[in-house]
Formats: sequence, C-alpha cells, structure tokens
Amino acid sequence: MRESVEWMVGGQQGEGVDSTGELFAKTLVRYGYSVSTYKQFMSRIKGGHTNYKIKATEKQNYYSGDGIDILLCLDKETLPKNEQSLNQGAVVIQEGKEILVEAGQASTGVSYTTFTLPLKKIATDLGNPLAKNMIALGISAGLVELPVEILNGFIEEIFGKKGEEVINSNKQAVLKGVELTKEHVPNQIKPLSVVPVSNQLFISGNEATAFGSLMAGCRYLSAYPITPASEVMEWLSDELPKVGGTVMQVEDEIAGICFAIGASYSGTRAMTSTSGPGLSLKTEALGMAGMSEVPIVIVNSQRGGPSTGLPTKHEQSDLQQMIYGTHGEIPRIVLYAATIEDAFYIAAEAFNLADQYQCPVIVGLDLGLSMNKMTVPTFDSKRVKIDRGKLITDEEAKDFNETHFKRYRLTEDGISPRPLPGMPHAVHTTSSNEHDESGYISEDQTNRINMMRKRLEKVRDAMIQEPFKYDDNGGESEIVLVGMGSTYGMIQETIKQLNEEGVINASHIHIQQLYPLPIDKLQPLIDGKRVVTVENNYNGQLLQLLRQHAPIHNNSEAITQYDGDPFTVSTIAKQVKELISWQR
Amino acid sequence: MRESVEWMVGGQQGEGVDSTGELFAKTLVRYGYSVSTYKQFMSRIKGGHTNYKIKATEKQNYYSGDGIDILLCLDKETLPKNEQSLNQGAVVIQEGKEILVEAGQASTGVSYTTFTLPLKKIATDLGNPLAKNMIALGISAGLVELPVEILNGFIEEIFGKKGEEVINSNKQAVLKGVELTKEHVPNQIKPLSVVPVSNQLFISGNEATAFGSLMAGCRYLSAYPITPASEVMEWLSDELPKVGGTVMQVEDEIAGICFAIGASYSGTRAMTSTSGPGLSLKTEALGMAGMSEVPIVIVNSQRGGPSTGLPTKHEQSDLQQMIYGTHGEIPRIVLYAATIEDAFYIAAEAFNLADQYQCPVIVGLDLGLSMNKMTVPTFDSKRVKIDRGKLITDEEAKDFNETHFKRYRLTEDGISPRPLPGMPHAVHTTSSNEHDESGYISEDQTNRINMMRKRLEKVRDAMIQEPFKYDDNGGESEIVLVGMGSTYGMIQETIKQLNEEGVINASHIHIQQLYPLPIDKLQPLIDGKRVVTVENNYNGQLLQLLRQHAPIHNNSEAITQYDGDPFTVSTIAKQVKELISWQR
Amino acid sequence: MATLKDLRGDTPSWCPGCGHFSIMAGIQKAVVQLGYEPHEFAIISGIGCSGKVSEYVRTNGFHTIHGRSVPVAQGVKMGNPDLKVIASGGDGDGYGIGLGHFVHASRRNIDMSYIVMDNNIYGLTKGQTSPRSEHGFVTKTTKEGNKEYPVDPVSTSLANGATFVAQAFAGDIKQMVDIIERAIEHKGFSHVNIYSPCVTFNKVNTYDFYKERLTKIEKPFEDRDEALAKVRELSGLVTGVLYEEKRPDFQGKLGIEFDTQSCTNGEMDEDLFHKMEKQFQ
Amino acid sequence: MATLKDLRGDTPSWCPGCGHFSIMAGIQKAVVQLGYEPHEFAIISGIGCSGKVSEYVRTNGFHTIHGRSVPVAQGVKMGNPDLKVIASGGDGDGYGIGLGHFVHASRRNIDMSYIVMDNNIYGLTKGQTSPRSEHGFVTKTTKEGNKEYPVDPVSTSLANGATFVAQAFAGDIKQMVDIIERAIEHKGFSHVNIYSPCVTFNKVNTYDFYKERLTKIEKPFEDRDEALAKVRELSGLVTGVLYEEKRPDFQGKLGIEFDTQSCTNGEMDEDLFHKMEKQFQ
Ligand SMILES: Cc1ncc(C[n+]2csc(CCOP(=O)(O)OP(=O)(O)O)c2C)c(N)n1
Ligand SMILES: Cc1ncc(C[n+]2csc(CCOP(=O)(O)OP(=O)(O)O)c2C)c(N)n1
Ligand code: SF4
Ligand code: SF4
Ligand SMILES: [Mg+2]
Ligand SMILES: [Mg+2]
Repeated sequence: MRESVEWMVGGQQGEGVDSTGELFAKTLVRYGYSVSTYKQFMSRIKGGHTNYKIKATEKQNYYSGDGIDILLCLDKETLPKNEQSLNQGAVVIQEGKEILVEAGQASTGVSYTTFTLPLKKIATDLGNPLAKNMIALGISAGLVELPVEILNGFIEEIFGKKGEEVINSNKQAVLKGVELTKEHVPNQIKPLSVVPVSNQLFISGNEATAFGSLMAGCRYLSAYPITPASEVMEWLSDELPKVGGTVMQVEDEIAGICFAIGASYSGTRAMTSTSGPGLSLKTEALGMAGMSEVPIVIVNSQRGGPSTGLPTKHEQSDLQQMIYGTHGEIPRIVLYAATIEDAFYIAAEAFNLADQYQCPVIVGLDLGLSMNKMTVPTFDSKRVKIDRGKLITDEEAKDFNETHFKRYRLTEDGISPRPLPGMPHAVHTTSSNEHDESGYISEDQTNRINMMRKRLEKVRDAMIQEPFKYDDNGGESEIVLVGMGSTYGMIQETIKQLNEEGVINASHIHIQQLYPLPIDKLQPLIDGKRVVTVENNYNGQLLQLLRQHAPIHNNSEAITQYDGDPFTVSTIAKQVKELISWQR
Repeated sequence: MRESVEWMVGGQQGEGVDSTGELFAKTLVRYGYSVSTYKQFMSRIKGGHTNYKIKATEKQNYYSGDGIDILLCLDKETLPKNEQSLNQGAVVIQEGKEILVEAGQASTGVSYTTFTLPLKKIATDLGNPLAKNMIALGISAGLVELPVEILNGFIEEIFGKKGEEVINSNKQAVLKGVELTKEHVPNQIKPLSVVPVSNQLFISGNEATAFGSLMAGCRYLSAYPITPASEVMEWLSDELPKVGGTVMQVEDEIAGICFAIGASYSGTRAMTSTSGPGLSLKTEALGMAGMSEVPIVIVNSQRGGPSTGLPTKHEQSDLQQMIYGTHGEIPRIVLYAATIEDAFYIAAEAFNLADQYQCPVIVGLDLGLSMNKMTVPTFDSKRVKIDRGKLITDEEAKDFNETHFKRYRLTEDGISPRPLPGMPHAVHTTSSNEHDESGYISEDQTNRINMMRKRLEKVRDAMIQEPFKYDDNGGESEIVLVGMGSTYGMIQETIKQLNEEGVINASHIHIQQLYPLPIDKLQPLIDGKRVVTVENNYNGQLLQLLRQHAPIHNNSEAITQYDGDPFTVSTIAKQVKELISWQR
Repeated sequence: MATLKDLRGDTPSWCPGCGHFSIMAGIQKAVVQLGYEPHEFAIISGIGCSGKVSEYVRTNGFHTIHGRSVPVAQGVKMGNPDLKVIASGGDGDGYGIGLGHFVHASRRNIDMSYIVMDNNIYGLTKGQTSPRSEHGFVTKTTKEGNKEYPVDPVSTSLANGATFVAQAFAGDIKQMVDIIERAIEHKGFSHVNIYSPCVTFNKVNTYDFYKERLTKIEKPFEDRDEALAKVRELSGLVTGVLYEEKRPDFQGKLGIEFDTQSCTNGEMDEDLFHKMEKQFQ
Repeated sequence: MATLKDLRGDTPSWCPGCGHFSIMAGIQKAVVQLGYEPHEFAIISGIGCSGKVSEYVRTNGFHTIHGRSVPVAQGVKMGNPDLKVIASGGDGDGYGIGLGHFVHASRRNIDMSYIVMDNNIYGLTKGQTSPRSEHGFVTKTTKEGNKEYPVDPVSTSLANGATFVAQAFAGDIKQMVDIIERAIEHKGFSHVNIYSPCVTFNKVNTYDFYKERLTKIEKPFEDRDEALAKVRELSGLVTGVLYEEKRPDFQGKLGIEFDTQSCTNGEMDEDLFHKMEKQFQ
C-alpha cells in the first residue's frame, strides 16, 4: 500500500483541465487524504498549455510535490513538458487511436508505463463524448484503488441539474475507466492505504483569506479585478450580502482603496484586495490611511512582476513595495501567511490590528498560496477574538465634553480614542494633511514632532500571535533557512530530506510578520548561524530586509527563483548543498 | 569690516516678503557675495507668516545660516518667531508709530537693537506707499554699507514698464532708508568688505535641474503641478519652446509619467517632475518604464510627508519610495544632488544614464534644495557630454536584417541596441509584459530567467561622475557623518565648527547616487568608523540603506529632524556631541 | 436645532473675497435650514483651496487626497447609510485628476451630493490652468494661452446617468442654498457645479464675468436629453437645477439588508462559521 | 507597398470567434489600403485581451499598462509628430480605469486615433462587468445583475470636444475599415468605439444582438450637438462617423517649431548654454 500519490492532468486551457483536477483532488480529500495542489496556467482565455498537480498524503502536507505517479495527458504538450518529473514506475495516460500499453524511459532515467487509449471514442460509445475526462479519472481511481462511490457522489452534485441521463453516462464512464485499468494496467502502481477521515477543509489561500476576513467582521470589500486576487472579491461577493455586507467592483484600484477607506472611516470593517500593479496604484491612498489613521486591510496577492509582467505566474517580489511603498513615513503592519491555514487567522488578525493601531495592514499572499487549494484541519473559530481597539461609543465620547472632538488626541500609547461619524457628541475631523489633535491643518513644529512620534511609534510593538514559525529541527543546526509565504511546504520537505540524507541539520524560520519585523525574537534564532533565505524573486528582498536589521552580511545568502514557477524541493536541496560545499 | 551677513525678512504671505528677500539677495550677489537663502512659507495663498533668510559670505557657502544680523519685520510674528536666532548686536527693523531706537535682549541672552519707524508713513510722504519695503531695504543696505547703485539698477529692471515716476519714488525710498540708518543707527553693525565679482549664478535647485535637463537635450516635460516641484515645469515651459521642445501640463501624475514615457519611446529625451504624492501615483508606470526598457527621467522634489502632509515644508522622507517603489523588480538608478551646483550636472547625467541603461532614472531633490536660491560658480558646460547609449540609426538596424526587429536582443552587457519607431528597417515591439527578444509576450521559463538577469544586472555598474562627495577633513576621523541633498552645507559647517572647537574630527560623505549604492567605494571610508547619518526624516532611511549594505549596525546612528524645517548647524553639532559623550 | 454658529469649524485661510467663502456659507445654511445636526453629516473633501471646506464647516469631515473625495465619499455612504454625505473639492480636483471617479459616480448613483467649487483654475498651486480653464486662458505656464478646451462637467454627468444635476454661482447665495438643499435631499448622486471666482489668480472668470453671462433655469427639464441640449446651447453658462430624476439609489437596488456597523469585540460568530465552513468540506 | 502579410505580427491567442480578430484585421486593412508602411505607425495598447493587438499587428507597438494607452500614445505623437499613432484597448481599459485620460484626450485634440474594442465586459480577467455592461447584466460577481448604468462613451467624447467621433461593429468589417481609415486620416483626436463581441463571457451582447439593433448613420452630422442628440436618442446603438470637425490639432496650435529628435552624442550646445545662463546672473 502507498501512503501518498502524485497526480497531474495537463491539457489546453478552456478544455476542463481545471475541473478534472479539482474533481480528483476532492475525491482524494473525501477519502481522507491531505491534498496539496498547484495549477499552472497562461495569461489567455483559451488555448495554451495548463496543468493541475496534486499530491495526496496520509499526513498533513504543504507541498504539491516534485514528482508524478500518474500523468493524465489531455494534449500533446503534457508529456514532453512533464516527463522529467515522472517518478519511477509512473503511469502516463494518453489519448491514442487504439489501446496500447508500452514501457517508456524518461530523460532522467526513470522508467514508466504509457497507457494509450481512444478516450473520446470510448466515451462516444458510452453515449456521452463529453465524459472522456471521466474515463481518465476512472482509470486514475482504479490505479490507486480509490472507491468509485466518492467520484459518483461528486458526479451527482455537479450534474444534478442536467438530469439522470448525464449523471448515469458519467458514472458509467468512471466505471469504464476502472475496468480498463483492471484489464490493461492492473497492479501497475500500489493502491492507496485507507486513512481515517478527519474534519479537513479543502480551500485556497484566497478563500481562506476571504473567509477569515468575513469571520473577523469585515463587511465591505471594494476592489478591481486582477489575477491572482480576483477570487477574494468573487468569494466575498457571494457571501457578504448574506451577512449584510457587500462587495463593490469599482472603476480602478485607486477607487478600490478609497471606497474601503471611506467605509472604514464610517465604522465598517473594510478591505481591498489586489495584486502588484494595483498595489502600486494604491500607494498614494495607502499613505492617506496611514496619515489619517483610518484602519484598512489591503490584501496583496503577488504575481510575476514587474509591471504587467507574468500575470498568471508565481512570484514573491512585492516585499519592498509592501513595506516601503508610499512617499513619506506612515505606520503600517505587513503580514504574510505561511500556509493556507494561517491565511485564515492572519486575515482575521489583520482586521484587529488595523482597528487597534488605526493604520493600514497589508496582508501579503502569493499566487502559489492564493490560487491553489490544499487540505487544512478546519479552522479554530475561537483562536482570534474580534478586538476593535479604541473605538468608542457616543456615551464615551460625551465624557470628553468637546464641541469638536479631538480625533488625534495625544495619548501615552500613541493611539487616540476613535469615535465614528454620526455620533452626536463626537463631531470630528479626519485628515491627510498634518494636523493637530483636532484634525485641523497645523504646520507647527512641536505639533509635527508629536504627531510623527505618535504615528510612527504606535505600531512598534504590534505583534500577531505567530509572527514567525520556527522549527529547530530537533537540535543544533549550523544553517537556518528563512522563507515566507507559499515556500513553507517546500522548505519543510527540503530540510527533512537533507536531514534524512545526513547532509546537514538545518532549522527553519518562516516569517509571517514582515513589518514591524520581530527582530528581537528572531535574533537568538539566527545568531551564529548561516542565514539562507529561500525566496521567489531576483534581488533577495527578504535577505535585504534581514540584513537591514541584523549585521549578518558575511554569513548570509539568498536562494532565489524567479521564472514564474514555484520552487521544487530538489532545487532548494541542490542549492543548499552547493552553498555548504562552497563554504566548507 | 565683516565678511558675512545674515539677514531675514518676515511678514504675511501675499505681502511681498519673497520679492523683498530676493531683491536683497540679488543685490548681495551683484556685490560679489556668495549667497544662500531659505524661504519658509505655509500651504495657503494669502496670510500666514512667511520669511526669507539670507546668508551672504565672501567665499562659497552652502548654508543659509543659523543666525540673524539684520531682521526686517513686516508683521508682528516675525520678531517673536525669530528672536532666538538673533546674533549678538543684531538690528531689528520694525514698523511703529514713531522713530525709536531701543536696546533689546533675546531669550538666548544676546543683546540687539530695535529700530522702530513708521515705514508706511514715510513711504506715503515720499509719494508711494507701496515703496515701504524699499525703505527697509535701504536701511538694510545702509547698515552693511552696500552701494545703493546696485539696488537702483534692480529697481529700474523691475519697474521699467511702470514709468519714471514709480522708478524714482522707489529709488528715493532706498536713499531715504540709507539716510535713516546714518541718522539713527550709524555704525550699528560692521560694513561688508568689498570682494571681487566672479561669474556666479544665483539659482534654485529646481532651476538648476531644469537648466541641466534642457542642456542635456531634454525637449519634453509632462507633469502635474505640485509644490515644491512646479518650478521645474514653469521654468521649462518658458524655455523649451524656444528650442523646439514643449511642456505639457496634463490631467494627473499618471498621465505625467505616461506622456513622458511615450515621448521617450519615440526618441525624444523626456522627463516628468513631481513631489511625493505624485511619485506614489507614478509607481505603476515607473514599473512599465523599467520593464519595457524605455529611458525616462523622473524628478522627485521631496516635501513633508506622508500623504498630503506638510506640502510647503522640507523633508527627505521619500528615499525608500524612490529606491523600492513599484511592485516587482526593475532596473533603476536613483540620484540625489548634494548642492544646487551638482543639481545641474546630475540632471544632465540622468538623461545619459537613462539612455545608456534604458531604464528610469529618478532624480531626488528636497524642498530645501528645490525652492531656495544660492550662488554657485557658473556651470561647466563641458563636464557632461551627451551620450545616447545604444540608440541606433535605421542604417544600423538594417544590418540586423530582421522583419521584426529584436528590441530586447540579449547582449553581453544586457543592453539591447535600440531603434526608434519610424525607422523603415526596425519595426519593433515594446512591452510591459514579460517578453522574448522580439518583444512578444513570453511565459517561457528560460526566457524569463534571461530577461530578468538582463534587466536587473545591466545597471549594476552604473556610476555617475561623483557618486558621493567625500571630505576626510584633513586626516584621521573616528566618526563619519553621512548625508544627502540639502544638508550638505550644514554638515560641512558642523564639521568645521566641531573641529574648531576641538571636539572631534569627523569626515563627511554626501551620497549622490543612492541606487545602485556605490558600496564598494564607500566601504573603505566607513570601515572601523562610527557612522552617523544626518537626515530629515523619522525612520533614518539613509541609515537603513547603509545597514542593508554593510554590517555597521552596532556602530551607527541617525541624527534626524522631521518637523518641516531644515537642520541648523547647532542642532547637528549638539547631537553629534551627545552621541560622542554617550559612547565614551 | 443647530444654528449657523454650530456649523463653524476652523478659521478659513482663504484669500478675502474668494468664492469658496460663499459656498462654505451655503453648505452651512443648507444644513441649518434643513434642520440637520452637524453630526449627521460627513463632508469629504479633496485637496486644493476648496478642499479645506471640510475643516471649516463643522460637521464630521475627512480632508482626503487630491482627486479622491468622490470614491472616499461613496465608501462612507456605503459603510454608514445613515450619514448624509457631501463630497466637495475644486475643479482641478474633481474634473482633472478626479474626472474618472466623477463620471463613474454619476452612473452609479450612490446617495450623496458632490459640490464642485469651480474657479476655472488651480488655486492652491498658484494659478495654473485647470481642466475648466477657457481656451486661450493665460497663466504663467500657458503664456501663449491655453490650447486645450474645457471639460463640460454638467453635460458629462447628464450623459452618464446622474440623477440630479445642477449648477450655481457663488455670487448668488440664495439660489445656491436652495440648490444645495435640494441636492442634499435628493436620493441618489447629486452633482452641483458652483462657479466660485478665484480673486487672486483668475482675472477672467470674475464675479462680473458670471453675473453678465449666466442664464437662470427656473425649473428642471423633464427630460435628461433636453437638459443636456440646453446646457450645450448655452455653453454651460446656466444656473439652476437642470435635471432631477427619482430612481432607487444604488444601495437600494442592491436589495441587501445592510448590517455593517455591528461588529463588536468578542468571539467570532460560531454558527456563521460552521455554516460557511461547509462549502469547503 | 505594404501587403496584408507585412502587417502580420505574432500569432493571436484570442478565443476563436472573438470580435477582436475583426478589429485587428480592420486596422491591418486600413493601413494597407491607405498605402502606409508598417514602420510609419505606432500602435499603443493597454492591457486586456484587446491590448494584445499591438503585438498582432506588425507595426511599431507598445503594449503598455492597464488604462494608460491614451496618455502614452499622446506622448508618442508629441515626441515624434511624423508617426501615425493609434491607441487601442478594451472598454474596461479605456472607459473604466482609463476614463479620465480619454475625456482629457478628447478635449485636448492631439492628432491620433483611439480605437476601443468594446465588448461590454472584462475579458482577460474572466468575465466581470465592465463600465459598458448593461444595467442588469449578470456575471459571477453580479449574480443579481449589474446595478450600475453604463458609461456613454460616444456622448462623452462629443460633449468634451473630440473632433472625430465614430462607432463601428466587428460584424461589419467593410464599414469598420472605412471608419478606421477616416479616423487615421483625421487630423486631431479621433475616437472610434467598436462593438466587439466576447464570445466566451458575454452571452448578451452577441453578434446577433448588435445586428438586430444597430442603426447606420450614413453621413456625419454637421453639428456636434445634433450628433450628440441622435446618439442619445438611439441609446448609442449607432454606427458610422457621427461627427467630424476640421480644426488645428493641439500641436499645431502650440505654434512651436518642434525639434525634439535631434539630440545626439557630443558636447552641450555652448551658445545655448551662455544664452540661458544669463538669466541667473
Ligand atoms: C496627487 C497630488 N497631485 C498634486 C497635488 C498638488 N495640488 C494641490 S491642490 C492642487 C490643485 C487645486 O486646484 P483645484 O482642485 O481647482 O482647487 P482650488 O485650489 O482651485 O480650489 C494641486 C495640483 C497634490 N496635493 N496631490
Ligand atoms: C492596474 C491593473 N489593474 C488590473 C489589471 C487586470 N486586468 C487585466 S485586463 C483587465 C480588464 C480587461 O478588460 P477590457 O479592457 O475590457 O479588455 P478585454 O479583455 O475585454 O478585451 C484587467 C482588470 C491589470 N493588468 N492592471
Ligand atoms: S487662491 Fe483663489 S481659490 Fe485659493 S483662496 Fe485665494 S482666491 Fe480662493
Ligand atoms: S475572452 Fe472574450 S475578449 Fe477575450 S479573447 Fe476570448 S472572446 Fe475575446
Ligand atoms: Mg480650482
Ligand atoms: Mg472588454
């Protein structure tokens, strides 16, 4: 029995590759497996190669895997593009004139089996040419001995509205696939062991972020469509109206943040979501949120830059823009979830921090994390409690007894009690200009100094529950790998592999709070170690950030990849090994 | 005889404070003095206190001075606001019912003389109530024994069109002022010594930048009005049409940069100018210039941030936005002139670098440098030669013999031969998407890697003639003060003062090329020294930049000021002393 | 009931004689005469001399950034539909950098008023042409005269669906107050363009200029396109409410039971969590 | 003389049947029929399915960023007035995020053509409403139907001074080519809105939808406001050249002897330097 399987379907865009992949993933999830996925696609609507990769494991797993056990080819490009990833003994399913089972050998040396068959014809014979992908899924299920009932259940859900006939023909197609497996490629690969089913969610980073936001009380999102952030807007546009909130698709990204700032000023928990180009457009208004001390959450789902760049590819290159973007100096907090699970909590905490510190909070994501689904243990709805900070009631405002309420009152912690517009005893002024406590324009030097200190010091101690993940890997390590976002799973696996190979003992820091950077807590963990960042960008922006805070220049490097694809474990492992050998 | 004088006029906005100050400054310039000035003003059109500070010295001087020898008060706020700056023996001229000469003592302990007189009435008696400021100027001239002919010369220029009568009444007013001095406050302060007149220009940083741009062949500026950058646009809008170029005031800052990118793409040397809020808006298109490899010069004249902030106040807080602003990673060069003189050359070099490296070049300025005039030795028009980089002719393009010219040809130095649209043999595609050599969209990994390397490596060695100014101050120093922009003069004076006082020997680095930072050249100059940045912002952005490049964390600090005013020498000196005592 | 004094905020720093004074007074008067209290309003302003109005009228105020008062204001209204929301700013702010937002707001019809202080110039930056400056208008950067033609804001909002379109003149406070009152009471997006002479930098579009040229429209046109035709015919030199249409506002059309302000401290809503969680299982 | 083949650039990746194919072909045909060579043109496009046109038509091309083709294009023309400049992009690109630039370009009248591929939807981002989507239009983010009303682009450019305003339909190539040709030859800003069905995401505004509804205007109206009235009357469902006015273009009006391209390697112009230097002495 096998404890994991790596599966991929590839084909042309617009031909159901996505839905086929998702269906197989969900089947594995229902069977109790932990599933990680990765979709590759192009910036066009129809045509062009796309694929959907799955890794299913018994235990929680954060990486969709380097290899492939079953490769389902719906176009001619799939095999050549992915041959180098085939695992020993893999099965390749492909369309062909007639049924053929052949042995193949990849350029990497591994041998595999190709199972060629006339999928379309078989489906047509079954009375539903559209069901050809179902046959292929049946074959896949057959190979690892997944119970067809699960697939059939989904078929009923999906085709429910299309009537019995469609449902039946699809079910038949699945069965046919299983039969074909038994007949032509029996026992080709080991069956999956049975695991107990737990309460898992199968969810993407965008969805987890949107879900966390909604649960934290966010009732307003204004945004402009952009890959890979659009799903945040799409999911919330379905869900928010049910709870009295709404999503606004507005005319551009500047309006996106401005509407949200307006809504937040009025008291609603509000957010905007975007990707790189949109973030750049938002930086002026971001400064307004910082200066006027209006809470706001900005989700930035990173994609390949710069400029229009690689709109449908993965990258982590907006770090510096998230931390430094906007002219002048504002209070801000920059978070970046390590996993999809964390994305839920981080989103929820973001709204708390925005209210508590009355400042913008940027929630970083990356395409790898945003658009790909993964199973995670269901979220703990008790972990993050809603905290609206120094929001005050009209009653409380009344006690101040001011004709014009001092919105920017100087306080010990730099945070001013915040009334809302509409409160009878708290008429107040909010402003993007430098202002005095009343919110009125002030060019006075002393006031300026006080206000700058107030704003910029107030966030210094901001800290989320888990500002970084740390894995000391069971003891002394001479090297520490530092990452952020969707590289979490790959780094974990890399370390495990290196450890198993006896190459090196490495620890792992995965930073979730980029600004303010929890350097005091990080320092002891990197002291005396060789620091190696693993990041998807060219300049090593995370390394630069660390170096800014700690004098590790002579003992630190970055492992980078910037070709639009996520890391594989083997790439990271190889580079770590090179670094070590070079040092020794 | 005195070798320098510090003079200030203060009053309400809209009442000619500026023109009065400028007239006195120009008079001193004509007399052969080196003059530095500083204007303080508010973000409103009429009313509110404003003042114009002058320091005139025999030798070149880069700082408008901490003190005041002559204070001309055109409103009631001028004296209380500036009393603490009065030098021992200063003369304060102020409006009053009758002529009175009194002794005063400032809170700082210095004693001064007030000369009160009914300026308006005297002017009215002379037949021109508007000439009251001229009487005051006459008094000022009289006090330091400046020849009235110079002032008279300017009066003829200014009032030329208004006829003899106006000219004469103004001349009489000046004479009257001189007489009044002789009568009531003779020998109150020492006269200015006579100095030889050299070829000096009296010019602001904005003007020097605009002038340098024009001389470098810039023929197009598109921008949107914003303080303190508007003068760049205003000066060029007068001058460019004379040389076949033009200035476009467009609908917003995004259009500002986009028009310029368009013009530059077509082959014209083009620029845009702005301040913080505009820079933030431009960051998306900045990315396009970087990605599409279109040369472009962006002048960013910094003001008090964040957001609308302090629009008419001085600050140096856009450093990180200039270096990191935009999503993803682009080639760019960031320059920042140390003095008005350098502003001319830096502007000219910026256009060369933009063409040579086919990327955006950001020219930083700050309000102190931008809006204030200073005398500088006239520029050397031979110092910077125009270099258009790899621009090719149609003839040259023809040799490549390509139907579709490869705009993004991979070359050894990463810079591609650049034809212009309109060339018969060089039809080509320019793009903000990731592209192949032809400019066509490409999502191929190998191409991506090549193109990222090409773009980001090509600027690594970019270097202006004087990437930083260095003054070792005659020998061994234990401390090095590092600055940028308009703090040059103050730091120089501080070091001189500290040296004279025997407090410390400090060296001085003033960085003019912020990105790529010439760290290899800087390293030996900071090694083993205590590094102290002097900067007008809160976070110590320059310090952070240095720390990112050098492990100086335990031996470096920032002296900061962020109240909207420039440093004074005494502030810097005081803080340096504190740092030293604290260390010892 | 609120008095004019209650509506007084910070001391204005405008030049004496500036048209913006009248508009400020007009807003104050309208609020008082309609019987509202200062706290019921939020004035969202842009940047410019005009933008300072949110500090001078004592209601809730948000002095935003250049060109973005309209998107912020729409967000405010959506966040708290109980507020009366006024966006206000200059012609540069609204028809230059902010033009796109203005047109989109016109077609969206969120319930708010947009009061533009149109002085045909950029005041605060010292007198450059604005998108409302006349062709041929001379400034320090257009010494040979402006070569562009002005935006036609009233026709533009009419053509793009605004449900209340009016124009007023700072020199006629009575009519202006009446128009502002009607704009405030209109349910939907109301666009009020107000000619507001800049006495310091604009020597062409003076009080007299407008007094001599403006035609009063006594009664709104029944038909949007008639109003449009009239405005075009008179080159925009009209005052009065040009068009008003009763139509559900954007938020009304959404048909959502808005409940955006009830988020309070405490645990997440467990029931809601379990309901939502299902779709990912 | 150039042939259609010379105008062929990269291989289109649009969905089969997409209206953008016809518009691409229309531009190619117009260039060829007018007798121009590919190098004489610069096509400046935005981002969207539509934006790819600058890579598919083999002239000089600049694939810019979302919503900014028009400002870049105006800069290109000003930098090199000898180029024929076409800006092109989608309705989202031009009337959503880029709306402000479009109106300002209309009133500025720089000599270029702006061809909008109007499919009433955001194609490349997979089918959200665009500012041209009809009221009630259903998408995955407007499941209850679009609550906004569409922008009226043609009325807007007419009201704001555009000197050439036309509309075409991707389903009528002949008329479209004729219109594009006239737009290219027009001296000044020419606005051509082209209905271009998105066969993948827009199931409402199909070829048939337009075929059934469009009215042909055979001859441009003499008067701008007449054209405007007609467009309004027919809810924008017209094709043809609606209005054309001969008037000096912006650059012509500036009266500058443009000399922007002659900057070459070597020393600064010493004479010029000394002339300029004087004003600071
Ligand atoms: C993004 C940005 N660009 C430019 C400015 C500079 N600025 C301030 S006010 C203004 C124009 C003001 O004109 P208008 O909106 O007509 O208002 P007015 O002063 O005439 O009332 C400009 C360009 C700014 N503050 N922010
Ligand atoms: C600043 C920015 N925002 C958003 C996007 C994402 N985006 C790409 S194309 C597009 C809309 C395309 O719609 P349209 O302009 O109508 O062109 P079509 O695809 O329909 O031809 C959007 C929102 C982007 N690339 N840049
Ligand atoms: S500059 Fe003009 S608009 Fe500004 S306050 Fe003065 S008169 Fe009013
Ligand atoms: S999605 Fe629509 S607009 Fe885009 S290529 Fe396909 S049919 Fe054309
Ligand atoms: Mg104005
Ligand atoms: Mg579209």
